[in-house]
Amino acid sequence: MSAGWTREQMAARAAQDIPDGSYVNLGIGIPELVAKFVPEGREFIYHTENGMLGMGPPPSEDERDLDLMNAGKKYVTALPGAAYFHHADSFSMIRGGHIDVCVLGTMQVAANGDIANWSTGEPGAIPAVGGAMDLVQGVKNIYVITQHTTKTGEPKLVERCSYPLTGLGVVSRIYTDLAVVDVTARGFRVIELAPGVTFEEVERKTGAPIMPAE
Amino acid sequence: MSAGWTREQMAARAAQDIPDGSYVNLGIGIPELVAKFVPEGREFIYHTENGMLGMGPPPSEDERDLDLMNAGKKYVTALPGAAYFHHADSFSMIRGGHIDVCVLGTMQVAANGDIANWSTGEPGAIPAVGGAMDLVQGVKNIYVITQHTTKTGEPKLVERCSYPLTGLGVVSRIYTDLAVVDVTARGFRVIELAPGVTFEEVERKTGAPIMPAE
Amino acid sequence: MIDKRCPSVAEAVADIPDGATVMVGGFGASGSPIELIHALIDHGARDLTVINNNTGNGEVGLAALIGNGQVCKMICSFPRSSQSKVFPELYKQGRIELELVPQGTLAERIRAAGAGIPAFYTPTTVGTVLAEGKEVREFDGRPYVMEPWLQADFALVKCEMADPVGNLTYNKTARNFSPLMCMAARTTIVQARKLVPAGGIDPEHVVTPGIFVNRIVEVTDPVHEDLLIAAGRSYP
Amino acid sequence: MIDKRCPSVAEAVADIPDGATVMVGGFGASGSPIELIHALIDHGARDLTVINNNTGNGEVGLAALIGNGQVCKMICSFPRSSQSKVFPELYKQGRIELELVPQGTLAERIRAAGAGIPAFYTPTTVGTVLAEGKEVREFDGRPYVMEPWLQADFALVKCEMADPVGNLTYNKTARNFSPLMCMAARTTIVQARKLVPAGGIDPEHVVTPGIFVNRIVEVTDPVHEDLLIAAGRSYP
Repeated sequence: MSAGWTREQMAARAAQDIPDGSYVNLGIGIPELVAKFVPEGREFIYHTENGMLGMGPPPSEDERDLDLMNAGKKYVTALPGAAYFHHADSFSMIRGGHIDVCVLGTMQVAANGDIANWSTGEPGAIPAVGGAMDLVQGVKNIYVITQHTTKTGEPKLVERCSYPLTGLGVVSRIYTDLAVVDVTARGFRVIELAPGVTFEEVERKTGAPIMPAE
Repeated sequence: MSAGWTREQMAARAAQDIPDGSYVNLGIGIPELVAKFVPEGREFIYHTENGMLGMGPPPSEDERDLDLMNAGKKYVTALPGAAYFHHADSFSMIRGGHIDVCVLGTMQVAANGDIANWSTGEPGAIPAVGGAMDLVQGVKNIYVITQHTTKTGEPKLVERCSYPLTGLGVVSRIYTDLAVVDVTARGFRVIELAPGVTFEEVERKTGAPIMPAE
Repeated sequence: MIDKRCPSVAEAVADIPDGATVMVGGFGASGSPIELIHALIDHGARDLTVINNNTGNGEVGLAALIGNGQVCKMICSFPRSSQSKVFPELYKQGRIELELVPQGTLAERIRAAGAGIPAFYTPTTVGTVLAEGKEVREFDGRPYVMEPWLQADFALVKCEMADPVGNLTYNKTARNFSPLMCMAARTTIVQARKLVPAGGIDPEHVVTPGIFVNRIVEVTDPVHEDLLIAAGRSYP
Repeated sequence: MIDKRCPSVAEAVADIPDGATVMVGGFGASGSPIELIHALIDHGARDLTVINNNTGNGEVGLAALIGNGQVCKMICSFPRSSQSKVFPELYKQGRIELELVPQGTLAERIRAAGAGIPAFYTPTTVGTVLAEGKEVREFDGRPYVMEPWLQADFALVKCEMADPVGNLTYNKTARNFSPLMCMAARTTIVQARKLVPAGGIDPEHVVTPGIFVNRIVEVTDPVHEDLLIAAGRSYP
């Protein structure tokens, strides 16, 4: 069994698909790594839900401003050309279709593009949704970065999500440690395999029918 | 027949009823004169629909800024503490009930508080509504300043408006050249007569039942 | 670096097709993007639906665009003024359509388009002829009218300062509808009195964030409608 | 001159009654009006419904208000975080109610209240459990959920600069929900790091116009939630 792509490689692979000049919102976790792998000659402008465009990398200890954080509540910086705005304007950018790409982590993605990444639905668990449902409905292209399976080996790419949905039919592309997978009108289709990974391995670890690359 | 109040006196009388610190929007015409008669010891903050709070008096020729005008498209000034904002924020102030008083001119006011001040409804006339319908629905207190009758002697205070309505049941007080009139649950009631004007004259010139001052 | 600058007003408007819906910033003369409008006259696109608070004044700017026969429909709140002759004449001849929208509803419908809100409820126009044919619904016992968003293909906007990323500031009450129109149009074209480098506008002072802007043309000494009219000018 | 200054945080919150609905600005620690919240703890009003994006962290600020048993219901988008223990415990014990609202819908519902819009349609939550029981309606073939405005009796907000008229600026991403909450509350109470005279804020740079503000208290050296938590502090 191959190791497939690392977290960094998954992020780098996703970055390849984002055009120059895109307005990008990165989810917490592996998606955040995309910012480290912007291809040569391209520039992305980062949006954070809590009211900023032009977000830059984390600050050094002494340039830290306690009032300058991202939606993950981590300290960040502002690049030249940045802008601050309030939450209604920030989500107008999201809901109004002004953000080009959102890269999200997930618990499950279904073959019809449904995504479940906000709640396990366990009784007693405290539900917390944040901006996830706004992002999946509003952003033009929803990309997902995720391990192909859970830690216990369960597929995360499934026929139907068993967890409560975040949004219906919204995901267009998935970057896993094993492959790049498109959500097509006829279901999952591999468009690229990680080095050393076979289509059969991907198929075995996917919880829904999946088509090979053409 | 008495001369009643002049335009200036009507405006000054209206100004008496506006509490200190009020946020005020003044319509075009006689209402604009209210700003000249702010009672001693009071301050009003003027809102103009086209995006400004803290509007000041007209500028001298050499302090004129072509980009600083009011909703009547007249040049104005900005007082210390002024703020500029866009049209959606400006009408949020109106629709959201943040403006305390709006003083408007009118063609007709009805005994139930209906107002008609935007269109004669003549066929072929070009309709133009501006912010009138937003103001009458949104501002907390709608005051009207108007001559008691038209130039041809027709009553402007009527049982039912014959012109197309601007808003229903919104006017609370009317300042005419003859009297100050409240719109009550039981119809018009005079609360003050202009010097030398009799209740009978007011009654004769009003197109609906009207009650005398108590 | 991302750079949305465009070399001329002519190039900035060159792809506006016949039949487009075009939002035009400004309230009366204040904030009217005269140079962009005149470029649109030179360009010649026809059958335009134009959204503006008014219908222009004199025979320059928006009034000239209408007078040149390029506009088939106006969506506005106040289509007449002491100095507007062009629209009223065409309207009386039945040669131009009018959708009359109260000013606050016009602003909110434009914002809604930019914010991805397809419809909302407002108390404005309840019980009036302007509510005829519209859905009325009660909330907490008070009636409200449902209004749809108002989208556009293009917005033409005048601003004070711009950076190459598209961040904008405005001058005083010339701001009016422009920030909303930037949000609502598929392609937003801006004329800026002053172009500054990225970082030249304090991020706290940005009124329109660059995400809402597609093209920026520097017009350092813009003409003002009021002065053109006072000088008796017409266009073309 | 109009002067909305108030001598102390204690006096500023003194009339908040039991059962009030209170919006609290801030996103996580950023922009949280800690001094006003602590004054509300001292004041002791109970059975509060609190609207904030989160539920506080550690045992200071909003978390301390909740921990002190003063809050019967939270309306928020994200009620847990690595450092939030107080709300989760009470919630699991069934001692506090939760209304979960997606972040963008929360912002828009607050804005709607301030703007006099009783309801609007949004694509957010369509097809999810959070849309259950809500009206769904199609516009142009796409389904949207109807959401009502979200009003409040009071808003507690932290800003950077204020003038006596109530014009406000904010600091960076500490802005977040605060300008919206100022619009939506019947009484808006602000703590300002710096008070300047009227005219001390450029009218072009005002983020919250004074009309949305009722009381201003200067708190020149506000504590920051992150630093209090790092220092292991609790309140009271």
